[in-house]
Amino acid sequence: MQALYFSWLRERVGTGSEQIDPGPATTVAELIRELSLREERYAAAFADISAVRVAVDQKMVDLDHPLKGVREIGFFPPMTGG
Amino acid sequence: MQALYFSWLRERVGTGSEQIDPGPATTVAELIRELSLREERYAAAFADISAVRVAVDQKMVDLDHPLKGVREIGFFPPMTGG
Amino acid sequence: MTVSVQTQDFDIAAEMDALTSANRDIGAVVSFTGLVREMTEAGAIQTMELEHYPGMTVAALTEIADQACARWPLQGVRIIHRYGPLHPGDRIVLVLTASRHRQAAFEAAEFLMDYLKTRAPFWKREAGAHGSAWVDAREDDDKATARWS
Amino acid sequence: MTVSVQTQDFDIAAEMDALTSANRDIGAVVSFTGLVREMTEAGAIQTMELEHYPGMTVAALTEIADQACARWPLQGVRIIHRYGPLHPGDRIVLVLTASRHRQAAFEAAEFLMDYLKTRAPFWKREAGAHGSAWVDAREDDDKATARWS
Repeated sequence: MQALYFSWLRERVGTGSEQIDPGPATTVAELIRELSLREERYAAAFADISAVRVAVDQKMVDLDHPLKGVREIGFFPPMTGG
Repeated sequence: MQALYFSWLRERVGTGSEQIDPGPATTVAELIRELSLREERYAAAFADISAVRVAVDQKMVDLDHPLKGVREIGFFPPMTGG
Repeated sequence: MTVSVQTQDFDIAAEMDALTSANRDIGAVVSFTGLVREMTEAGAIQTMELEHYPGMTVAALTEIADQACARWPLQGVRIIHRYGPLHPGDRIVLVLTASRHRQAAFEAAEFLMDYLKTRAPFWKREAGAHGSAWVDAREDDDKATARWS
Repeated sequence: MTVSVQTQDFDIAAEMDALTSANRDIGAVVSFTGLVREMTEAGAIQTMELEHYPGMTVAALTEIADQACARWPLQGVRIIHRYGPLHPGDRIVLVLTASRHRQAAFEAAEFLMDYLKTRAPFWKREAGAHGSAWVDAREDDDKATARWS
Protein backbone atom coordinates (compact mmCIF):
# COMPACT_ATOMS: atom_id res chain seq x y z
CA MET A 1 0.00 0.00 0.00
CA GLN A 2 1.26 3.47 -0.91
CA ALA A 3 1.32 5.90 2.01
CA LEU A 4 1.51 9.68 1.50
CA TYR A 5 2.25 12.26 4.19
CA PHE A 6 1.70 16.01 4.03
CA SER A 7 2.65 19.12 6.01
CA TRP A 8 4.12 18.40 9.46
CA LEU A 9 3.16 14.72 9.23
CA ARG A 10 5.51 14.48 6.26
CA GLU A 11 8.24 16.22 8.26
CA ARG A 12 7.83 13.92 11.27
CA VAL A 13 7.67 10.71 9.24
CA GLY A 14 10.66 11.94 7.22
CA THR A 15 9.25 11.19 3.78
CA GLY A 16 6.35 12.29 1.61
CA SER A 17 5.68 8.89 0.10
CA GLU A 18 6.54 5.26 0.84
CA GLN A 19 5.30 1.71 0.44
CA ILE A 20 4.00 0.30 3.71
CA ASP A 21 2.96 -3.16 4.82
CA PRO A 22 -0.20 -2.86 6.95
CA GLY A 23 0.65 -6.11 8.75
CA PRO A 24 -2.33 -7.36 10.74
CA ALA A 25 -4.13 -3.94 10.61
CA THR A 26 -7.61 -4.05 9.02
CA THR A 27 -8.70 -0.44 9.64
CA VAL A 28 -7.08 2.98 9.40
CA ALA A 29 -6.97 3.27 13.20
CA GLU A 30 -5.29 -0.13 13.50
CA LEU A 31 -2.75 0.84 10.84
CA ILE A 32 -1.89 4.02 12.76
CA ARG A 33 -1.38 2.00 15.97
CA GLU A 34 0.66 -0.61 14.10
CA LEU A 35 2.97 1.98 12.52
CA SER A 36 3.35 3.89 15.82
CA LEU A 37 4.55 0.69 17.52
CA ARG A 38 6.99 -0.06 14.72
CA GLU A 39 8.99 3.17 14.67
CA GLU A 40 9.38 6.33 16.73
CA ARG A 41 8.91 8.63 13.71
CA TYR A 42 5.36 7.27 13.23
CA ALA A 43 4.66 7.56 16.95
CA ALA A 44 5.71 11.21 16.75
CA ALA A 45 3.61 11.89 13.66
CA PHE A 46 0.47 10.23 15.05
CA ALA A 47 0.91 11.31 18.70
CA ASP A 48 -2.12 13.66 18.58
CA ILE A 49 -4.61 11.62 16.62
CA SER A 50 -7.21 14.41 16.83
CA ALA A 51 -4.95 16.45 14.52
CA VAL A 52 -4.68 13.70 11.88
CA ARG A 53 -6.93 13.50 8.82
CA VAL A 54 -6.94 10.50 6.48
CA ALA A 55 -7.82 10.00 2.83
CA VAL A 56 -8.14 6.54 1.32
CA ASP A 57 -7.70 6.38 -2.43
CA GLN A 58 -7.98 10.18 -2.38
CA LYS A 59 -11.30 10.36 -0.50
CA MET A 60 -11.57 11.58 3.09
CA VAL A 61 -12.50 8.77 5.49
CA ASP A 62 -13.00 8.18 9.23
CA LEU A 63 -10.48 6.27 11.34
CA ASP A 64 -12.62 3.14 11.37
CA HIS A 65 -12.49 2.86 7.58
CA PRO A 66 -11.43 -0.65 6.41
CA LEU A 67 -8.12 -1.10 4.60
CA LYS A 68 -9.26 -3.95 2.33
CA GLY A 69 -8.53 -3.15 -1.33
CA VAL A 70 -6.93 0.21 -0.49
CA ARG A 71 -4.11 1.23 -2.85
CA GLU A 72 -3.25 4.68 -1.50
CA ILE A 73 -3.58 6.18 1.96
CA GLY A 74 -2.86 9.84 2.72
CA PHE A 75 -2.16 11.29 6.19
CA PHE A 76 -2.28 15.03 6.87
CA PRO A 77 -3.30 17.68 9.43
CA PRO A 78 -6.51 19.73 9.11
CA MET A 79 -6.49 21.56 5.80
CA THR A 80 -5.63 25.26 5.61
CA GLY A 81 -6.47 26.14 2.01
CA GLY A 82 -8.34 29.11 0.62
CA MET B 1 -37.91 76.38 -5.07
CA GLN B 2 -36.36 74.12 -7.68
CA ALA B 3 -38.34 70.91 -8.29
CA LEU B 4 -36.78 67.87 -9.97
CA TYR B 5 -38.65 64.83 -11.26
CA PHE B 6 -37.24 61.46 -12.22
CA SER B 7 -38.34 58.28 -14.00
CA TRP B 8 -42.10 58.05 -14.62
CA LEU B 9 -42.75 61.07 -12.37
CA ARG B 10 -40.72 63.12 -14.83
CA GLU B 11 -42.74 61.71 -17.72
CA ARG B 12 -46.09 62.44 -16.06
CA VAL B 13 -45.16 65.96 -14.96
CA GLY B 14 -43.72 66.60 -18.44
CA THR B 15 -40.40 68.08 -17.31
CA GLY B 16 -37.33 67.05 -15.35
CA SER B 17 -36.81 70.39 -13.65
CA GLU B 18 -38.82 73.53 -12.94
CA GLN B 19 -39.19 76.40 -10.52
CA ILE B 20 -42.27 75.98 -8.34
CA ASP B 21 -44.06 78.27 -5.92
CA PRO B 22 -45.11 76.25 -2.87
CA GLY B 23 -47.93 78.69 -2.16
CA PRO B 24 -49.40 78.09 1.31
CA ALA B 25 -47.77 74.59 1.63
CA THR B 26 -45.46 74.22 4.64
CA THR B 27 -44.64 70.48 4.34
CA VAL B 28 -43.79 68.09 1.51
CA ALA B 29 -47.23 66.42 1.82
CA GLU B 30 -48.97 69.81 1.60
CA LEU B 31 -46.90 70.75 -1.44
CA ILE B 32 -47.93 67.52 -3.18
CA ARG B 33 -51.61 68.23 -2.45
CA GLU B 34 -51.21 71.85 -3.57
CA LEU B 35 -49.59 70.91 -6.89
CA SER B 36 -52.12 68.11 -7.51
CA LEU B 37 -54.98 70.64 -7.18
CA ARG B 38 -53.27 73.10 -9.49
CA GLU B 39 -52.75 70.90 -12.55
CA GLU B 40 -53.83 67.52 -13.85
CA ARG B 41 -50.22 66.50 -14.69
CA TYR B 42 -49.24 66.73 -11.00
CA ALA B 43 -52.41 64.89 -9.96
CA ALA B 44 -51.39 62.09 -12.36
CA ALA B 45 -47.79 62.02 -11.10
CA PHE B 46 -48.77 61.96 -7.42
CA ALA B 47 -51.91 59.77 -7.73
CA ASP B 48 -50.30 56.86 -5.89
CA ILE B 49 -48.46 58.60 -3.10
CA SER B 50 -47.14 55.26 -1.76
CA ALA B 51 -44.99 55.07 -4.90
CA VAL B 52 -43.47 58.55 -4.46
CA ARG B 53 -40.15 59.17 -2.73
CA VAL B 54 -38.90 62.67 -1.87
CA ALA B 55 -35.47 64.21 -1.38
CA VAL B 56 -35.06 67.70 0.04
CA ASP B 57 -31.77 69.40 -0.79
CA GLN B 58 -30.60 65.96 -1.99
CA LYS B 59 -31.41 64.06 1.22
CA MET B 60 -34.25 61.55 1.49
CA VAL B 61 -37.07 62.83 3.73
CA ASP B 62 -40.54 61.78 4.89
CA LEU B 63 -43.72 63.44 3.62
CA ASP B 64 -44.14 65.51 6.77
CA HIS B 65 -40.77 67.20 6.26
CA PRO B 66 -41.04 71.04 6.47
CA LEU B 67 -40.39 73.15 3.38
CA LYS B 68 -38.88 76.14 5.20
CA GLY B 69 -35.47 77.03 3.74
CA VAL B 70 -35.63 74.28 1.11
CA ARG B 71 -33.90 75.14 -2.18
CA GLU B 72 -34.32 71.89 -4.11
CA ILE B 73 -36.95 69.18 -3.91
CA GLY B 74 -36.72 65.92 -5.88
CA PHE B 75 -39.62 63.56 -6.59
CA PHE B 76 -39.10 60.02 -7.83
CA PRO B 77 -40.38 56.44 -7.57
CA PRO B 78 -38.63 53.76 -5.44
CA MET B 79 -35.04 53.39 -6.61
CA THR B 80 -33.97 50.52 -8.82
CA GLY B 81 -30.19 50.83 -8.89
CA GLY B 82 -27.54 48.19 -8.46
CA MET C 1 -13.07 54.59 -0.09
CA THR C 2 -13.86 55.82 -3.60
CA VAL C 3 -17.15 56.22 -5.40
CA SER C 4 -17.71 56.89 -9.11
CA VAL C 5 -20.83 57.49 -11.18
CA GLN C 6 -20.01 57.29 -14.87
CA THR C 7 -21.22 56.28 -18.32
CA GLN C 8 -18.06 54.38 -19.29
CA ASP C 9 -17.27 50.74 -18.53
CA PHE C 10 -14.79 49.71 -15.82
CA ASP C 11 -11.86 47.30 -15.56
CA ILE C 12 -12.32 45.11 -12.53
CA ALA C 13 -8.69 43.90 -12.42
CA ALA C 14 -7.35 47.46 -12.49
CA GLU C 15 -9.81 48.52 -9.80
CA MET C 16 -8.83 45.59 -7.61
CA ASP C 17 -5.12 46.35 -8.04
CA ALA C 18 -5.70 50.00 -7.14
CA LEU C 19 -7.53 48.91 -3.98
CA THR C 20 -4.99 46.36 -2.81
CA SER C 21 -1.54 47.19 -4.19
CA ALA C 22 -0.45 49.57 -1.42
CA ASN C 23 -1.68 47.40 1.46
CA ARG C 24 -0.21 44.05 2.44
CA ASP C 25 -2.61 43.56 5.30
CA ILE C 26 -5.52 42.61 3.01
CA GLY C 27 -6.36 38.91 3.03
CA ALA C 28 -9.74 38.99 1.29
CA VAL C 29 -11.24 40.94 -1.60
CA VAL C 30 -14.86 40.41 -2.60
CA SER C 31 -16.32 41.86 -5.78
CA PHE C 32 -19.86 42.11 -6.99
CA THR C 33 -20.50 42.88 -10.65
CA GLY C 34 -24.03 43.52 -11.86
CA LEU C 35 -24.78 42.79 -15.53
CA VAL C 36 -27.70 43.64 -17.83
CA ARG C 37 -29.75 40.47 -18.40
CA GLU C 38 -31.33 40.02 -21.80
CA MET C 39 -34.46 38.13 -20.77
CA THR C 40 -37.01 39.85 -18.55
CA GLU C 41 -40.54 38.84 -17.63
CA ALA C 42 -41.79 41.06 -20.47
CA GLY C 43 -39.46 39.52 -23.09
CA ALA C 44 -35.98 40.06 -24.51
CA ILE C 45 -34.70 43.60 -24.09
CA GLN C 46 -32.44 45.55 -26.45
CA THR C 47 -31.47 48.38 -24.12
CA MET C 48 -31.56 49.31 -20.47
CA GLU C 49 -31.49 53.03 -19.79
CA LEU C 50 -30.27 54.08 -16.36
CA GLU C 51 -31.42 57.49 -15.16
CA HIS C 52 -29.98 59.02 -11.99
CA TYR C 53 -30.20 62.14 -9.82
CA PRO C 54 -26.82 63.74 -10.55
CA GLY C 55 -26.68 66.10 -7.57
CA MET C 56 -27.50 63.32 -5.15
CA THR C 57 -25.94 60.12 -6.48
CA VAL C 58 -22.33 60.44 -5.38
CA ALA C 59 -23.38 61.67 -1.93
CA ALA C 60 -25.79 58.75 -1.53
CA LEU C 61 -23.17 56.20 -2.58
CA THR C 62 -20.59 57.80 -0.30
CA GLU C 63 -22.99 57.62 2.64
CA ILE C 64 -23.66 53.94 1.94
CA ALA C 65 -19.91 53.23 1.73
CA ASP C 66 -19.32 55.16 4.99
CA GLN C 67 -21.95 53.03 6.71
CA ALA C 68 -20.21 49.87 5.55
CA CYS C 69 -16.85 51.15 6.82
CA ALA C 70 -18.41 51.93 10.20
CA ARG C 71 -19.92 48.44 10.52
CA TRP C 72 -17.04 46.23 9.29
CA PRO C 73 -13.24 46.40 9.64
CA LEU C 74 -12.59 47.19 5.97
CA GLN C 75 -9.26 48.07 4.37
CA GLY C 76 -10.93 49.43 1.26
CA VAL C 77 -14.23 49.99 -0.53
CA ARG C 78 -14.82 50.86 -4.18
CA ILE C 79 -18.18 51.54 -5.83
CA ILE C 80 -18.68 52.27 -9.52
CA HIS C 81 -22.20 52.72 -10.87
CA ARG C 82 -22.87 53.40 -14.54
CA TYR C 83 -25.77 55.38 -16.01
CA GLY C 84 -27.04 56.05 -19.50
CA PRO C 85 -27.95 53.48 -22.16
CA LEU C 86 -26.67 49.93 -21.62
CA HIS C 87 -27.15 46.66 -23.47
CA PRO C 88 -27.52 42.99 -22.52
CA GLY C 89 -24.25 41.67 -21.10
CA ASP C 90 -22.99 45.15 -20.16
CA ARG C 91 -21.66 45.78 -16.67
CA ILE C 92 -23.88 48.08 -14.55
CA VAL C 93 -22.26 48.23 -11.15
CA LEU C 94 -19.09 47.20 -9.34
CA VAL C 95 -18.68 46.86 -5.60
CA LEU C 96 -15.30 45.90 -4.13
CA THR C 97 -14.59 45.30 -0.46
CA ALA C 98 -11.19 44.49 1.04
CA SER C 99 -10.55 43.23 4.54
CA ARG C 100 -8.20 41.09 6.59
CA HIS C 101 -10.63 38.22 6.67
CA ARG C 102 -13.31 36.98 4.34
CA GLN C 103 -16.39 37.33 6.51
CA ALA C 104 -16.19 41.13 6.77
CA ALA C 105 -15.51 41.45 3.04
CA PHE C 106 -18.47 39.23 2.11
CA GLU C 107 -20.91 40.83 4.53
CA ALA C 108 -19.95 44.38 3.60
CA ALA C 109 -20.33 43.64 -0.13
CA GLU C 110 -23.79 42.19 0.44
CA PHE C 111 -24.74 45.16 2.59
CA LEU C 112 -23.52 47.61 -0.06
CA MET C 113 -25.48 45.86 -2.81
CA ASP C 114 -28.68 45.71 -0.72
CA TYR C 115 -28.40 49.44 0.01
CA LEU C 116 -27.50 50.33 -3.58
CA LYS C 117 -30.62 48.57 -4.78
CA THR C 118 -32.97 50.58 -2.56
CA ARG C 119 -31.15 53.78 -1.50
CA ALA C 120 -29.11 54.93 -4.50
CA PRO C 121 -31.05 57.27 -6.79
CA PHE C 122 -31.05 55.23 -10.01
CA TRP C 123 -34.02 54.17 -12.11
CA LYS C 124 -33.94 51.56 -14.87
CA ARG C 125 -36.01 51.57 -18.03
CA GLU C 126 -35.95 48.48 -20.22
CA ALA C 127 -36.82 48.54 -23.92
CA GLY C 128 -37.32 45.70 -26.41
CA ALA C 129 -39.51 44.62 -29.30
CA HIS C 130 -42.42 44.35 -26.84
CA GLY C 131 -42.14 48.04 -25.88
CA SER C 132 -40.47 49.76 -22.97
CA ALA C 133 -41.18 50.14 -19.27
CA TRP C 134 -39.65 51.39 -16.03
CA VAL C 135 -38.40 48.55 -13.88
CA ASP C 136 -40.48 48.16 -10.72
CA ALA C 137 -38.75 48.11 -7.34
CA ARG C 138 -38.69 44.58 -5.93
CA GLU C 139 -40.19 43.90 -2.55
CA ASP C 140 -37.38 41.35 -2.05
CA ASP C 141 -34.85 44.19 -2.26
CA ASP C 142 -36.63 46.12 0.50
CA LYS C 143 -36.58 43.01 2.66
CA ALA C 144 -32.89 42.46 1.93
CA THR C 145 -32.12 46.04 2.98
CA ALA C 146 -34.23 45.73 6.13
CA ARG C 147 -32.21 42.79 7.45
CA TRP C 148 -29.26 45.09 8.21
CA SER C 149 -31.18 47.44 10.53
CA MET D 1 -17.78 24.76 -13.91
CA THR D 2 -13.98 24.77 -14.12
CA VAL D 3 -11.36 24.10 -11.49
CA SER D 4 -7.60 24.76 -11.72
CA VAL D 5 -4.71 24.06 -9.37
CA GLN D 6 -1.62 25.89 -10.54
CA THR D 7 1.53 27.73 -9.52
CA GLN D 8 1.00 30.71 -11.82
CA ASP D 9 -1.01 33.84 -11.07
CA PHE D 10 -4.45 34.46 -12.58
CA ASP D 11 -6.18 37.37 -14.32
CA ILE D 12 -9.51 37.98 -12.65
CA ALA D 13 -10.93 40.12 -15.50
CA ALA D 14 -10.12 37.45 -18.09
CA GLU D 15 -11.62 34.74 -15.87
CA MET D 16 -14.78 36.75 -15.38
CA ASP D 17 -15.11 37.42 -19.11
CA ALA D 18 -14.68 33.72 -19.85
CA LEU D 19 -17.41 32.89 -17.35
CA THR D 20 -19.94 35.46 -18.56
CA SER D 21 -19.34 36.34 -22.20
CA ALA D 22 -21.42 33.54 -23.75
CA ASN D 23 -24.39 33.95 -21.41
CA ARG D 24 -26.71 36.98 -21.35
CA ASP D 25 -28.85 35.57 -18.60
CA ILE D 26 -26.28 36.37 -15.88
CA GLY D 27 -27.22 39.33 -13.69
CA ALA D 28 -24.72 38.87 -10.87
CA VAL D 29 -21.08 37.80 -10.61
CA VAL D 30 -19.39 37.52 -7.22
CA SER D 31 -15.65 37.02 -6.86
CA PHE D 32 -13.53 36.17 -3.87
CA THR D 33 -9.79 36.70 -4.07
CA GLY D 34 -7.57 35.53 -1.23
CA LEU D 35 -4.25 37.33 -0.76
CA VAL D 36 -1.13 36.58 1.29
CA ARG D 37 -1.04 38.93 4.29
CA GLU D 38 2.33 40.16 5.45
CA MET D 39 1.61 40.44 9.17
CA THR D 40 0.78 37.33 11.14
CA GLU D 41 0.54 36.78 14.88
CA ALA D 42 4.15 35.56 14.82
CA GLY D 43 5.45 38.60 12.92
CA ALA D 44 6.02 39.73 9.35
CA ILE D 45 6.40 36.88 6.87
CA GLN D 46 8.56 36.77 3.76
CA THR D 47 7.08 33.70 2.10
CA MET D 48 4.04 31.47 2.30
CA GLU D 49 4.55 27.99 0.93
CA LEU D 50 1.41 26.14 -0.11
CA GLU D 51 1.66 22.36 -0.20
CA HIS D 52 -1.13 20.27 -1.67
CA TYR D 53 -2.11 16.64 -2.35
CA PRO D 54 -1.80 16.54 -6.15
CA GLY D 55 -3.86 13.41 -6.76
CA MET D 56 -6.72 14.64 -4.64
CA THR D 57 -6.89 18.42 -5.06
CA VAL D 58 -8.73 18.82 -8.36
CA ALA D 59 -11.24 16.10 -7.40
CA ALA D 60 -11.87 17.76 -4.02
CA LEU D 61 -12.37 21.20 -5.60
CA THR D 62 -14.64 19.72 -8.27
CA GLU D 63 -16.77 18.02 -5.62
CA ILE D 64 -17.08 21.29 -3.70
CA ALA D 65 -18.07 23.14 -6.90
CA ASP D 66 -20.62 20.41 -7.74
CA GLN D 67 -22.18 20.80 -4.31
CA ALA D 68 -22.53 24.55 -4.84
CA CYS D 69 -24.17 23.97 -8.25
CA ALA D 70 -26.61 21.52 -6.65
CA ARG D 71 -27.60 23.99 -3.91
CA TRP D 72 -27.90 27.25 -5.87
CA PRO D 73 -29.16 28.15 -9.36
CA LEU D 74 -25.74 29.06 -10.75
CA GLN D 75 -24.87 29.92 -14.34
CA GLY D 76 -21.16 29.39 -13.74
CA VAL D 77 -18.50 28.58 -11.17
CA ARG D 78 -14.74 29.03 -11.44
CA ILE D 79 -12.15 28.03 -8.85
CA ILE D 80 -8.41 28.64 -9.15
CA HIS D 81 -6.12 27.68 -6.28
CA ARG D 82 -2.39 28.29 -6.40
CA TYR D 83 0.32 26.24 -4.70
CA GLY D 84 4.07 26.60 -4.23
CA PRO D 85 5.94 29.59 -2.80
CA LEU D 86 4.01 32.86 -2.56
CA HIS D 87 4.82 36.27 -1.12
CA PRO D 88 2.92 39.00 0.73
CA GLY D 89 0.36 40.61 -1.57
CA ASP D 90 0.24 37.59 -3.90
CA ARG D 91 -3.10 36.12 -4.91
CA ILE D 92 -3.74 32.63 -3.47
CA VAL D 93 -7.23 31.69 -4.55
CA LEU D 94 -10.02 32.88 -6.83
CA VAL D 95 -13.67 31.86 -6.57
CA LEU D 96 -16.18 33.19 -9.10
CA THR D 97 -19.90 32.55 -9.05
CA ALA D 98 -22.41 33.72 -11.66
CA SER D 99 -26.18 33.69 -11.31
CA ARG D 100 -29.34 35.49 -12.39
CA HIS D 101 -29.64 37.23 -9.03
CA ARG D 102 -27.21 38.37 -6.42
CA GLN D 103 -28.29 36.28 -3.45
CA ALA D 104 -27.40 32.94 -5.04
CA ALA D 105 -24.06 34.28 -6.29
CA PHE D 106 -23.12 35.66 -2.85
CA GLU D 107 -24.21 32.60 -0.90
CA ALA D 108 -22.52 30.15 -3.25
CA ALA D 109 -19.23 32.11 -3.13
CA GLU D 110 -19.29 32.08 0.68
CA PHE D 111 -20.10 28.37 0.72
CA LEU D 112 -17.24 27.63 -1.69
CA MET D 113 -14.75 29.59 0.40
CA ASP D 114 -15.89 27.95 3.66
CA TYR D 115 -15.48 24.51 2.09
CA LEU D 116 -12.15 25.38 0.45
CA LYS D 117 -10.78 26.43 3.84
CA THR D 118 -11.58 23.11 5.51
CA ARG D 119 -12.05 20.48 2.76
CA ALA D 120 -9.49 21.24 0.07
CA PRO D 121 -6.14 19.46 0.66
CA PHE D 122 -3.84 22.47 0.99
CA TRP D 123 -1.47 23.31 3.84
CA LYS D 124 0.23 26.66 4.38
CA ARG D 125 3.66 27.22 5.85
CA GLU D 126 4.69 30.78 6.68
CA ALA D 127 8.32 31.86 6.98
CA GLY D 128 9.85 35.12 8.18
CA ALA D 129 12.73 36.51 10.20
CA HIS D 130 11.16 34.91 13.31
CA GLY D 131 11.33 31.42 11.78
CA SER D 132 8.77 29.31 9.98
CA ALA D 133 5.70 27.36 10.98
CA TRP D 134 2.74 25.51 9.54
CA VAL D 135 -0.45 27.54 9.74
CA ASP D 136 -2.94 26.05 12.21
CA ALA D 137 -6.47 25.33 11.08
CA ARG D 138 -8.87 27.88 12.56
CA GLU D 139 -11.82 26.74 14.63
CA ASP D 140 -13.79 29.62 13.10
CA ASP D 141 -13.35 28.00 9.69
CA ASP D 142 -14.83 24.72 10.94
CA LYS D 143 -17.79 26.63 12.35
CA ALA D 144 -18.23 28.51 9.08
CA THR D 145 -18.29 25.23 7.16
CA ALA D 146 -20.71 23.64 9.64
CA ARG D 147 -23.35 26.32 9.08
CA TRP D 148 -24.09 24.91 5.60
CA SER D 149 -24.99 21.40 6.76
